[in-house]
Amino acid sequence: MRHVDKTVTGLTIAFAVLFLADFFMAEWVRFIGLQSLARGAVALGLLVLWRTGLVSFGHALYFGIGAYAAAMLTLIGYHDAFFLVFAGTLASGVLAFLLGFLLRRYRAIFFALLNMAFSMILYGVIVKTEELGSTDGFSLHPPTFLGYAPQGEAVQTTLFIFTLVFTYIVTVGVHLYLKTTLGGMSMAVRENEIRVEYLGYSAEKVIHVKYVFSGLVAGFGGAIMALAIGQVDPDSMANWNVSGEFVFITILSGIGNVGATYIGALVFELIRTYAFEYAPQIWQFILGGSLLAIIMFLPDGIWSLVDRLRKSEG
Amino acid sequence: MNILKMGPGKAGLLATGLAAAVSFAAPANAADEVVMAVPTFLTGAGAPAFGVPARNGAEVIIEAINKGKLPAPYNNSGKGLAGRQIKAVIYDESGGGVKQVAEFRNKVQKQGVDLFVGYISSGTCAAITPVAEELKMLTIFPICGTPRIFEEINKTPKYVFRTMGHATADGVAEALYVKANMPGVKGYTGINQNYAWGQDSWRDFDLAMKQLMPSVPASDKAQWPKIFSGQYGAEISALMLSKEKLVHSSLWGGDLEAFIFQGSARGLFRKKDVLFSVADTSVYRLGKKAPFGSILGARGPYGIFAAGVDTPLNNWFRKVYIDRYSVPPVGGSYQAAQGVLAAKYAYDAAAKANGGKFPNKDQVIAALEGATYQGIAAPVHMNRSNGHQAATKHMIGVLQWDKEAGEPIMTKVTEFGPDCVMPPPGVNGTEWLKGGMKGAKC
Amino acid sequence: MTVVLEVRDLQKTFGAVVAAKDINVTVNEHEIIGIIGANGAGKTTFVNMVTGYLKPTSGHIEFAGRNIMGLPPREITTLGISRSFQVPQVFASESVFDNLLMAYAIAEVSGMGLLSPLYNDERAARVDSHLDRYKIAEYRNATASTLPQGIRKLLDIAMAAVSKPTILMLDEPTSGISVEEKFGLMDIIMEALRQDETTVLFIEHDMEIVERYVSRVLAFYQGQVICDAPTAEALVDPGVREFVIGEEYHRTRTEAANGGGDNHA
Amino acid sequence: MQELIVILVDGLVFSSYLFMVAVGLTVIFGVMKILNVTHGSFYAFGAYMSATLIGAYYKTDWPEFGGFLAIFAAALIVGVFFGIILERGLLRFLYHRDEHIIVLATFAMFLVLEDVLLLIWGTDPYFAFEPMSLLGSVDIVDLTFDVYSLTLIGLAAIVGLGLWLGLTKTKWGKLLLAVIFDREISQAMGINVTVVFTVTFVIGAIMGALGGAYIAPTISVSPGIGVEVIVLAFAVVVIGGMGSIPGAMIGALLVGISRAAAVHKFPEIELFVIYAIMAIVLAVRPEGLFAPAQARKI
Repeated sequence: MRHVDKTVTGLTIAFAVLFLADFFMAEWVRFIGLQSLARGAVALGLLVLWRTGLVSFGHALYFGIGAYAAAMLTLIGYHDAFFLVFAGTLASGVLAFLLGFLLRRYRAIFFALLNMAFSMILYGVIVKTEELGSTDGFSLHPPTFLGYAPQGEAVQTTLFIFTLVFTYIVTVGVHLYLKTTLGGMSMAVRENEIRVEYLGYSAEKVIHVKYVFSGLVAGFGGAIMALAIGQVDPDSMANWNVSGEFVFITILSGIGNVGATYIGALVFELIRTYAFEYAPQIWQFILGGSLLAIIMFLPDGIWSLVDRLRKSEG
Repeated sequence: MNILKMGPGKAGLLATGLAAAVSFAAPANAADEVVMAVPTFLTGAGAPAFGVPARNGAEVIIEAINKGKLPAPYNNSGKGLAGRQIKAVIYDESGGGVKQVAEFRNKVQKQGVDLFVGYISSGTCAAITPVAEELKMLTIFPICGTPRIFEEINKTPKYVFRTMGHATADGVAEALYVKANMPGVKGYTGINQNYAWGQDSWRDFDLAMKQLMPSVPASDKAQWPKIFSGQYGAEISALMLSKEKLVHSSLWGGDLEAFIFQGSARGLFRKKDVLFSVADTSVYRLGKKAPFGSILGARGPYGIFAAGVDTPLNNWFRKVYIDRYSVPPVGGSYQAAQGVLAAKYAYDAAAKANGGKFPNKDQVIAALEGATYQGIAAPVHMNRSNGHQAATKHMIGVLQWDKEAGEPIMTKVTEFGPDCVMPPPGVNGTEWLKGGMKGAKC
Repeated sequence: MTVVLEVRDLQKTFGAVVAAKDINVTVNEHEIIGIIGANGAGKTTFVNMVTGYLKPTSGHIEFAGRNIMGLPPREITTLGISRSFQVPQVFASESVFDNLLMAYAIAEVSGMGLLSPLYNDERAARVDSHLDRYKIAEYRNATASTLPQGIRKLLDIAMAAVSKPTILMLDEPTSGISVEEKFGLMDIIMEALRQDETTVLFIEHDMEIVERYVSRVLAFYQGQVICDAPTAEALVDPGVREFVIGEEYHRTRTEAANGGGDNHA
Repeated sequence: MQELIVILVDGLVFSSYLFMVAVGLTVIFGVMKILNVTHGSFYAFGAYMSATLIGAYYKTDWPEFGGFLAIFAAALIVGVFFGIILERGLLRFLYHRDEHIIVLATFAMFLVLEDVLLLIWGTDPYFAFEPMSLLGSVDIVDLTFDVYSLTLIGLAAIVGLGLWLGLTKTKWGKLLLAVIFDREISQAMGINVTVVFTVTFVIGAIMGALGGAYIAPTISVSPGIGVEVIVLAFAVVVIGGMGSIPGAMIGALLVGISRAAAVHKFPEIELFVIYAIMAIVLAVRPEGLFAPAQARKI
């Protein structure tokens, strides 16, 4: 703590390397990278919840709100990425703040499922809204960046840098936050709510804060995803299995380190991409099998590999 | 886990390493091949109704192209696309638009695909269109219903083509058929899946009916079952209790088949006249359980409607297909084959214009724009949306059982010309419908 | 003597079951009070009501001049009444140090202060001195779930005492502790609390402990206080002997009369 | 009046369908506290197996009504086979893990089984309408209903009653209730929780498979049918109170009848009915309508 924070150093190096690599990366790698950053951000929110002992099977709700809020703003003529992502993040945050008053009363599987119920209501609303293309969704124009309007590949290059900068800020922010008293209360609430109450703080308030935070980053991820793909649709953004994928990534990553969520998201994308390419008939089999293997043999996620490595070194 | 001891930041390094590792996997395709990606539903509910028949149709035609065995009018065009063999990359369209966009980029940037012939769902096509244009990738949609592709998403396409009519044509042909054959109809209701295709189908049929038969009211209780629900007991009751005799339905696949089983058991098809816009996907499979006497469409001159078309190409296609897959080709098979033929036509025509040399992408596109080429069962006119959207004739009829042949056949078939059911070039389908279908040549 | 806690006509019913009835208790500053009674007599219900875990059906609880009835535990804790538990409530998978660090942090900061780092050297020093006072420094880095029962009880009480409460209520501090350890444990607790000048109410079954540490006894029977008197008096009260002590206390001890006086501040 | 009766009948049929789809899930959750996503696979495998056996049966010239036996045989085969394989081969290694991890493991298993299903049966749909045709139709308030769908009401009633009686009146059921109430104490009392878990999981799997097997004759047995019932079953179980059999019944009735009313009165909102009920019930009664008693831990 008094020394240099290794995680912050590592994140800074990694993001700097990715920043430079942006100009050399194959397009499809950058695209996978963008998606991994977007999904990783959602997993980061879930990580914070998970440390509090809560799992949500409905965070596609906030992912979807973030994506749709950003996409709908393009329909009325706003194209600036800063504004769209800010608006998407905020919209999700506001919804999480409101629903938080209800959800903070719930724990365990009820928390997980109530989230799912809300996400399915959003799904239903989108499907029912023909103006938004129902299940087809709709596409977005490429974003502009404070007046700069890139064309062609430059859109993705710029978006990648944009995303990198913001995910860096968010991730380092989360890392530092987890070391504050409020951040540390995640552990306290997970371990013993009664004790937290009798130490003089409200466990529900702690949960509410974490919930709003997880909603904010999920909305951020959704908005980024909408810009990266250039398309929103309910099946890819608000359906229950999308929520399942986020939990999948969180498990894959482990909750040991904030940076791990992006690695988890990347590994997830790679498994899916290669399964799709080499085994198009049984890609679900491979995806499910990988998840099972992680659960059985790497119970603390990919990050535990790093821990093991470090132990064997030291 | 000790909250005071966060791990070091190797996360990023690991990520960078992984990214670097995969980015070196460069595409390796032979120079004398054309890599054709063929996305279609291989899993999920879309597979049996559309995806697999489409794959089969594409496979039959690709194999024949590679061997140079296509009958007339393609019998003298040599092997492959302008002499190069097609390397087909068939993959799954499941998972929604976002995932398919990601996969599209992978195929283009990682696997070095030369062109796409595929996509069935309107949602995927809508999602793919902007990306295909951005990546300048020749993409032929053989199926996809939604008119929005070239009416909203990209009004001036350069790289994206669709080789069959869109959903507006279905609604118009159906309404025209009702007007001609059921003049006494007093009202109509519907049962459509509660998703984009179902909503579009009902809207277009409803708009066309309001123009063609303005005095016939639509029910305000059209049914909207959730897609893939499979349970239609209450909906069937509601339909049977409704006063409207005509029922419009764009159900397909498993939902359609379940609806037919449950409806037949309750006499729905005896009591109501049901108009199915895409039921050809299931007629052969249902055999004697099909709802005979119902009105059927196949989104054009495909599947069961093409059964009697006596041309060398069609006869050959049906024979090879049936020999190979033991079932007759349905709409999806025809449409996918028609999409692949567009590539065949365009590459060959472009090579010819290029003095016999293998054409570049722009030459292929130029050859296909505005062209008329021979589909399996009918000519395809690429004369809408700057020559990127096809118009074909459309057919509606009544399904009956042919005792002698022992198979279902279409009777009382009406043919509608391409300019009768498709909005004229440059006109938005919905506005065309609302404006009284001006310029239709029927 | 200053009155710190005044309970009047406290009542709690669960459906048809009366868990507490007509409870009237006045607690003075610096008192050490033992709460005795058979299982199910209403002792823990009483503690639960005062500390806000259970909402009384009716009555009045006045603490430091204000009515605290119906407030949630966290507010009552903030006002100055803490408690420990019969089953220790600790952060089981964390170290003893981290348990106390969190307790200190919650006691020390609020509002935006929550966003200051959990760990700082000054706070760590306070945690370590607290560990010393409760004689658990040797377990500093042990995970709470691995601690022996007695140490876990100490940790539980130490966490409750972090905020230097005006009143600390201990729910059976010696239950589950071997006879040999009991007095040592109580000595540690009472010495630490004496330094903080904390008023203590504790639930106890062991009359030897009661005699030794307590100046006044509240005896519960069927949800009611049947005796509220100085220890020596209470232990010879016929009602208490019949309904509370029963077979628990067979021996007669001549020195019983001046039990808890030694530890009185 | 006619409409009201029709809504009631439609509602009862759909409720019975929901109950059959959900009951296996609630049995497993009630005893093992596992939210079993693989339930969707049991349903799908039950349906495919049923369609296959019915198809094979009607190729013989055995008595027509024997086709019904094929349905139950399919449920038994699928339930016992997958129940044992999954519980012994996978889940028992995860009992000490977090409940969410177990949900994810069953989700993973579901993905795997989706493709296994395709590998075995391919993408072409299977039809097994013979049992449905066999029973014909009947008129109620001048409206024709098919008898097969109506028998679903009877089946749901029998299954519900049977499970309820089995739980409350038999020795085995009482053991189960003990395990439900407190796993550790049951273990300490000498109840073999391992066996109880395996048997429960197999029963739950049979119930899931039976749902699919019995529905098979009314639908097109095709890819993707499993995924549809998962969310449906979750919703019913959550509404009724997770782990409660009467709860599943009430939840199914509530959703089924509301949905039938929506279809007849406001078809536009059909899509929302189930989630709206779920959200409302959870907001008012977080543990569902019939939450089973829990042992207090503190």
